[in-house]
Amino acid sequence: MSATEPHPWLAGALVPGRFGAAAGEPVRLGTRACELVQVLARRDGDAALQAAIRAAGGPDLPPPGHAAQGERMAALWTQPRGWLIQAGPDAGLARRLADACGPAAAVVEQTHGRCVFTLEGAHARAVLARLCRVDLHPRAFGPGRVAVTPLSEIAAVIHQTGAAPGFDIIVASSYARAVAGMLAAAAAPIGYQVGGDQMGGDQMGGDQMGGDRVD
Amino acid sequence: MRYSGLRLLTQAFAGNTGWKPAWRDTAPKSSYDVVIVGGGGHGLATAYYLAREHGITNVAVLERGRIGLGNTGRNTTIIRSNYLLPENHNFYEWSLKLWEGLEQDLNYNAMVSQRGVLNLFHSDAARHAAARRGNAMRLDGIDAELLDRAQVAEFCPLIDLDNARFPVMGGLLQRRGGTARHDAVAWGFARAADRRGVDIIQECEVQGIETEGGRVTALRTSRGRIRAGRVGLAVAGSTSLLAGMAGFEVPIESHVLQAFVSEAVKPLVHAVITFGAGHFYISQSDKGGLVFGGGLDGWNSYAQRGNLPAVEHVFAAGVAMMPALSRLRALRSWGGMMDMTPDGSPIIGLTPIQGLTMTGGWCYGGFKATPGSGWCHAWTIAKGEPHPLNAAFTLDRFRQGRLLDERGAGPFAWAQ
Amino acid sequence: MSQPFRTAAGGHVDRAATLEFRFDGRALQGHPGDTLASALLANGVRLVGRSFKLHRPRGIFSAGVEEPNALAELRTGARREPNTRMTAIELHAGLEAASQNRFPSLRWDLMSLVGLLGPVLSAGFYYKTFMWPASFWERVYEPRIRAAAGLGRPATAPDPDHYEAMHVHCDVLVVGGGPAGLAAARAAGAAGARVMLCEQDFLFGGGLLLEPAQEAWRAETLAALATMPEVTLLPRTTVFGYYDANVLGAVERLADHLAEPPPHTPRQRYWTIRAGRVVLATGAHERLIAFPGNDRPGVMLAGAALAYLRRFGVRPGRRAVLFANNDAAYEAVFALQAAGLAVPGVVDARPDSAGIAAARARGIAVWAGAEVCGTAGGATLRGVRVRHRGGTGTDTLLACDLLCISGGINPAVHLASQSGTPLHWNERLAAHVPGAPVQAQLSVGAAAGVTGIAAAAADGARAGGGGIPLPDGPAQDATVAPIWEVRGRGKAFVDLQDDVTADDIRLAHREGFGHIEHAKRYTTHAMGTDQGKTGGLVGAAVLAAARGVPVESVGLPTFRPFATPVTWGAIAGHHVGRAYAPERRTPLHDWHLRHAAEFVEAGHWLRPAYYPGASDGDVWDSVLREARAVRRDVGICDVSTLGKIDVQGADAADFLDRVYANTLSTLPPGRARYGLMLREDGIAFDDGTVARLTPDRFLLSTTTANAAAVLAHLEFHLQTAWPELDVALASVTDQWAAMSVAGPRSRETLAPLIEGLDLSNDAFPFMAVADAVLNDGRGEICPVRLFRISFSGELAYEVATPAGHAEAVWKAILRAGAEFGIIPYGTEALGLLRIEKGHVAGAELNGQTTAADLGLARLCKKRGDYIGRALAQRPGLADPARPALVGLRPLHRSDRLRAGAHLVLPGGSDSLGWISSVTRGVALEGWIGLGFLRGGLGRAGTPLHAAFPLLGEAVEVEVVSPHFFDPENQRVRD
Amino acid sequence: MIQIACPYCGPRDEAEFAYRGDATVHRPAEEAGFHDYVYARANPRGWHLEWWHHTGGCRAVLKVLRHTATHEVRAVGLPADRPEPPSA
Ligand SMILES: Cc1cc2nc3c(=O)[nH]c(=O)nc-3n(C[C@H](O)[C@H](O)[C@H](O)COP(=O)(O)OP(=O)(O)OC[C@H]3O[C@@H](n4cnc5c(N)ncnc54)[C@H](O)[C@@H]3O)c2cc1C
Ligand SMILES: NC(=O)c1ccc[n+]([C@@H]2O[C@H](COP(=O)([O-])OP(=O)(O)OC[C@H]3O[C@@H](n4cnc5c(N)ncnc54)[C@H](O)[C@@H]3O)[C@@H](O)[C@H]2O)c1
Ligand SMILES: Cc1cc2nc3c(=O)[nH]c(=O)nc-3n(C[C@H](O)[C@H](O)[C@H](O)COP(=O)(O)O)c2cc1C
Ligand SMILES: [Zn+2]
Repeated sequence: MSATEPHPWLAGALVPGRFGAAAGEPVRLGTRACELVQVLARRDGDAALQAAIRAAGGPDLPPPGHAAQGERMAALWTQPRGWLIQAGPDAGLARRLADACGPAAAVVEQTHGRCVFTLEGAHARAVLARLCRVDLHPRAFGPGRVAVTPLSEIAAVIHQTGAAPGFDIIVASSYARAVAGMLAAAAAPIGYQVGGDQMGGDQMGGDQMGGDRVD
Repeated sequence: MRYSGLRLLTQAFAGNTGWKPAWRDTAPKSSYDVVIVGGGGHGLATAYYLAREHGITNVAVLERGRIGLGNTGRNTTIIRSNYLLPENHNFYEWSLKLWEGLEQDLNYNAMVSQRGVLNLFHSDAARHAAARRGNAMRLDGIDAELLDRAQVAEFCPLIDLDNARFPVMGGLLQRRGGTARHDAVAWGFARAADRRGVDIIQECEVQGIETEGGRVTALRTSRGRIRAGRVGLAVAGSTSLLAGMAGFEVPIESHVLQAFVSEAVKPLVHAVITFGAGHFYISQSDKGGLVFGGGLDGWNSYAQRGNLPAVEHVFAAGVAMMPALSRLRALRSWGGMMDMTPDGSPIIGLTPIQGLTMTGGWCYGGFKATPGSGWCHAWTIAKGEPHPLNAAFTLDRFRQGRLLDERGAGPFAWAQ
Repeated sequence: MSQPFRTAAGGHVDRAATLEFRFDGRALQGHPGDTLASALLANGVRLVGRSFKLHRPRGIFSAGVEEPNALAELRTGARREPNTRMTAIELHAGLEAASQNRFPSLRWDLMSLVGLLGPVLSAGFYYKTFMWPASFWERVYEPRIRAAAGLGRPATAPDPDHYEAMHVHCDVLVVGGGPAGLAAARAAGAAGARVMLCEQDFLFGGGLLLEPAQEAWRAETLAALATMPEVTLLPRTTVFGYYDANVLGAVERLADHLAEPPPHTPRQRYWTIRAGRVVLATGAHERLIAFPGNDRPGVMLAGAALAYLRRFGVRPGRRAVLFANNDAAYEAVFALQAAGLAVPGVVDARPDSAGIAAARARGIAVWAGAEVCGTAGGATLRGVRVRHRGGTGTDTLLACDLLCISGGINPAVHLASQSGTPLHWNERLAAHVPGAPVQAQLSVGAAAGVTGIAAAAADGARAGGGGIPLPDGPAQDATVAPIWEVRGRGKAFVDLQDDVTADDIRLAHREGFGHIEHAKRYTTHAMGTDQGKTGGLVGAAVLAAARGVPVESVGLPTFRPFATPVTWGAIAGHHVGRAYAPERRTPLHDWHLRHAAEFVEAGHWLRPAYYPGASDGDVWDSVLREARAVRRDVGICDVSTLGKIDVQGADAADFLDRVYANTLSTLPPGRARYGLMLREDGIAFDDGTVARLTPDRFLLSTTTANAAAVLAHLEFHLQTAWPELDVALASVTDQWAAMSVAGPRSRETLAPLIEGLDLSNDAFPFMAVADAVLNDGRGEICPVRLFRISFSGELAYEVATPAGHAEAVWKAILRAGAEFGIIPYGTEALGLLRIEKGHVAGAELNGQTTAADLGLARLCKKRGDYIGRALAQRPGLADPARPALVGLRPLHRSDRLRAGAHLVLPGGSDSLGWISSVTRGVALEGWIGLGFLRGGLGRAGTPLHAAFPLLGEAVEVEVVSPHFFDPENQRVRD
Repeated sequence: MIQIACPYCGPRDEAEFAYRGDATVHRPAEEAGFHDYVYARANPRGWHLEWWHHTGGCRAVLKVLRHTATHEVRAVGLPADRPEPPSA
């Protein structure tokens, strides 16, 4: 998110440090600053949309359940003939895509409308299994895969970004605070690290849930 | 055989060997003046009131299985008349009045327990809706009280008034509401109807309805053909199927609703309490089990079982309303087939087929209607036209746009 | 001596460590590996509870989850838990347990006097009495019945522990970790499948735990399973329900074996398991035999006695008698004898068998073809009465303190049956076994009637794909010669927990309740916490005998979840407290918090209701202050929660004409219009504004509460009814923050901040829409979209900005408006202002009103189809007599109006309508309200009462136009 | 728990979907048809063609053939598909 501080909904919600169970390897929980644009192919617009994305440095638009990484942006399938295009912050993506697509697609800025959480580490899947109903086992899912599915009851896009494993979890901004709480609570029995390597001890900061604090 | 304390004692000393069947298990005759299809509470009550109020006793109740094992035997037993729309609260109030004298009337203890029904609300909007409802009831002479937080706390200390998400603002209480022992209602009506000469025929499934010139003449059943002057349908979740046999359509969908009972514990919840911020209601049976439920699973079903998502919602709402429930254990869950109408109100009255009447479309709430429905249905059968109490509950009100939508949820709750 | 009944060696308890615990306040000791029941038996405690109805003394009857008698209150205070089965409670240090359903003590229970009324308290007696006088039921009888019933006492404080949920998918779910389940899991795991193995016990092994000779195979198998990365072993995990599509629910007890859960550890975990295939290896439950006095403490299932001895190293008595009808049960008595118990006799219903011969060979006296017809003793067993079957001869008293009984075994078919699998009668076992499965499922081992460890393991291994080492061992002959009941004097129980006797079953039959489901409900047979696991079939058999039909034709009551009772909180999981429902916050939430807003919930959102000021005495002071600022100067309100839908496409205008009641295709770009949506049944659904940004792009707003429903409604129609339309829908609710800047000074406030847009009335008139830039003068340049729309009736602008800019824009406007006295206002003031203006909102759009009722009929298109048009014309909805929107004021201006009041003629009680919304006015004096009234404005001038009988109030009101304020709508256009 | 194999997303729990009822009725062109379209809905004990909206996922409205007594899902398609109930 450009201009002002990232994710005003999350101010104070995720405080750096290590929380939850102290033993074992924690998962790492964070957010990702990026631009997001929703593109929806309009009638007969599929080819033109694909061409526009490619011309803008994007990948071949991936099929359902998949993401694809292009030179300058990634595309995540989210709905029939609809994708979320993701690029680094301050890319001016929406304007560029709108210009490139013309009537081929509806181009809708969502940078401020979504919040991207990152979850990484050996136990990341175990954290997600507490919230997510789809099968994320390596035999069924993997890097480059996308699932559009609720996290608990909040609509989310789950994108496996790495084999470690690592996941991007994209939710509506207004729910970001609630999702931060859910992720923290789900990760507490395992232990989680927010931010860099500094150790925050066992105290709780912000209003993360699932630690000692009973919310 | 009349039941009394004395008879109980004398029988006890005689080793309880002198008791007679509560109702005769009869074989069908070839013809009846009136045949009621469905041996749930509504069908049995219809037969009883036909005999008692209208002197019509050449009556059979046909039940495909055993009586009382449909929704009558699987509901959460709440009785009340706290409805908003006058057509509804006047009907349910009449039903509640019948409940109030039912046991003496039937000589059967159905354990009608007027322990109070409290509906909580959590917002101004909900309080206003509750007030509108309570005032409507009071204007029609029905008891209702608006409780504030302190009164709610006193009425039921277990309620978490300060629920972190949906603090309680108050509640609408109907003290005359409560519960009744579901099975006993079926058995009591069966016994009382039987004593007035009604034939109760079990394991007799109606498989076809014969008509002649638009008039019902006979039923084809698993136990043979039975001629009938008049036929009343009281088959709840199976209404669409029976209407189909007679060749007309009803705006009813059959949905599954689950219910639950906890392990028995000492008295904990002394009234019927409903949560306003989620679908949940609870009471405690005299045996000690907490009987509770919530919303529909949300899809058509003829199976008497549901699935986990609805279970999760019910349990979460229960803990939200009463955090102490958390450590109790749920013992058993089951489902019932709800006859859902598009406006949430029942259909009691005539059908396009002459001589064929129906009572159905009970949605979540037909147990409390059992005596009232039977009474009105019997009237409609006997007189050939509805009583003023059920005059609004017509089948064609949807075509007419005369909807009785208490909640404003619109056609079929799942569409919301 | 501590633990006088503990053996010196053997079993799965760790004698090296001692655990202190308390039962009814008495300090006792046990070992790790014990259950509460085994530890009590080790200490010689035999009387552990009182029965449900008759308060008869009860002892430990089984060694597992099927226990009907030995129920305790566990822990204290907020963690108190009634009805826990002592036989399944893992002993931990400091465990506190208390017996229940007794007063004042277990040994001297006053309530046991009700036992004297025994014959009167027959099944269903309450249906026949307590009816006189009518008013006594609630006041006298019912409270006493309720107090006497119920077993333990529940906690009344909130649960201090927490719970979590887990979702999992697997190829093979194995339920039960006995020989069959272990073998199945190992074979499936070896084949590379993703396997889950759930075992409710804290140890894996099932029947293996009773066979020292099989310990090597058990250990080796567990070790092999532990090396398989795709095999998940879940001990202490009960699969409680088998649902559609091979989805099963399970609860894992993570901390019930500890005094309290360690930090960050949930007490229990609720698993939703989606399985490709399910192997049910749930074993079997031994069943009781009904005979007089079969409930006396000291009467125990034979398999349980063996379990106490072999698994727990506890002698369950000193002198043991066996009463059985099958050979498998003999193992128990042989083992007890070997452990030093006296065995004065074995009573077998059969004339002869291999077991009988083996017993005789061990020097045990056998009463063959005999039966136990009574028990002697007080609160514990002192002897049993034995007689020959069929004979009339006298009975013999055999002194003993332990009677092991076995009526055969019932395969644990609960889950199989729940999955839809039919049950078949198995003659050899005289029990039900699963038939052909309906879902991808298979029952193995004892659960399928395959008994004997080697056979069960082989059966399990086959189900898992085979190819693993198997245990060998003797075959087990579980064939029974059915004996269900021994008739005699005294109570013969078929349901120990609910005090249901064989006589009760016969009474039910005599009274016409002979169908199994009727008999169950009439007697409460099999309706206790154990759901009849040990006696259910016995009751059915007694019923069959009464009816004169074979047992199998009687059937069993339906098996339902929960296989064993499940903790309520486990299913609620994290959805408690704040997390009961997720919260939605606007990007300005923290600003509102810092400014002490009081929040109100709307469709998951938290919205500021008002901002209490330092000098405000009550809510109304704040609300009136905020509203006055808007009417007089300017105010700002966070309206980010309104739903926003971006609609694009060549057919967007056409589409909107179909979904809104009014015309939108004529809207020029750069303009907005009020829009009303109906449901297809003709009732008003939602309203909002529709702005046309470009010819083929619209932005809709919806009410906060209906945003999701409106989007779904649009998508549904687009995909199913009009797929040919070129329309794309995207929710942009979260992308855009929105704030309403309202009041006569709003233009002056905004103009200096806005670049690229002339805000003058001519350039940017009422209902105009345009994009611009807001420069806060401090270096923030924020993109904004301005809508000149008004809900308050004042000159107003809605300023939308990408949510990340919200706070900068909000603050810039506050600074710019400071000189005019700008203040933030919340939903309360918003409501006040809209009521004065006569705008309808949620209380009026309540799902029961039509466009005409709302006074919006003139908006609706006269031509062309749109959703709701056809059915709105039905006579009932088009009826002019329907209550229509009016304004209401108290005749005495100081009187208070209340929403929810009904409108009646003075002194009347016929409701002519109701009041939907009320407020105190700022433009008008006193209270005002909106309502619906039969006859509508036609009643202006007629005196009416607003009746609120709930509070005993009736206020005289006058009927006025709902547009109380500026009816010409001039101020919004200035 | 009913599992619906979304043609886009794969098998998903019923909890991800919003049920929308009878899929055999079609929004009529004529006014007279609206009563039946809204109120006269198939309610068979058996195979039922019904709408499930994948609101928790890809937002496609699916046409599902499901048995109302066994809850078995036999076919899942898009609105234009015409799955036939099994003859049995
Ligand atoms: C879980 C649940 C909770 C509920 N809670 C409440 C509550 O708290 N309060 C309340 O007021 N209501 C409640 N209800 C609703 C209430 O149970 C029903 O509305 C009411 O019991 C319906 O009674 P009935 O006699 O019409 O139906 P049923 O008792 O279902 O009787 C209909 C009978 O018709 C028989 N039948 C069907 N087809 C045929 C045929 N072809 N031939 C012969 N017989 C046939 C059936 O076998 C059945 O026995 C609840 C329902 C459920 C499922
Ligand atoms: N000697 C005895 O008394 C005795 C007792 C039990 C088993 N056995 C032997 O074992 C043979 C059978 O082996 P098996 O493996 O079929 O049965 P098993 O009884 O050995 O194992 C079944 C296991 O399933 C578990 N279980 C049952 N329901 C469950 C549920 N819903 N969730 C989780 N776990 C559940 C039980 O706790 C048990 O450990 C028997 O034939 C017998 O020879 C002997
Ligand atoms: C009000 C009420 C109380 C119940 N209490 C119990 C109970 O204490 N124990 C029990 O096992 N079942 C109880 N049940 C559930 C029944 O056993 C049974 O599951 C239910 O009537 C549905 O029938 P079915 O499961 O045979 O289909 C109760 C049911 C109702 C309606
Ligand atoms: Zn999908």
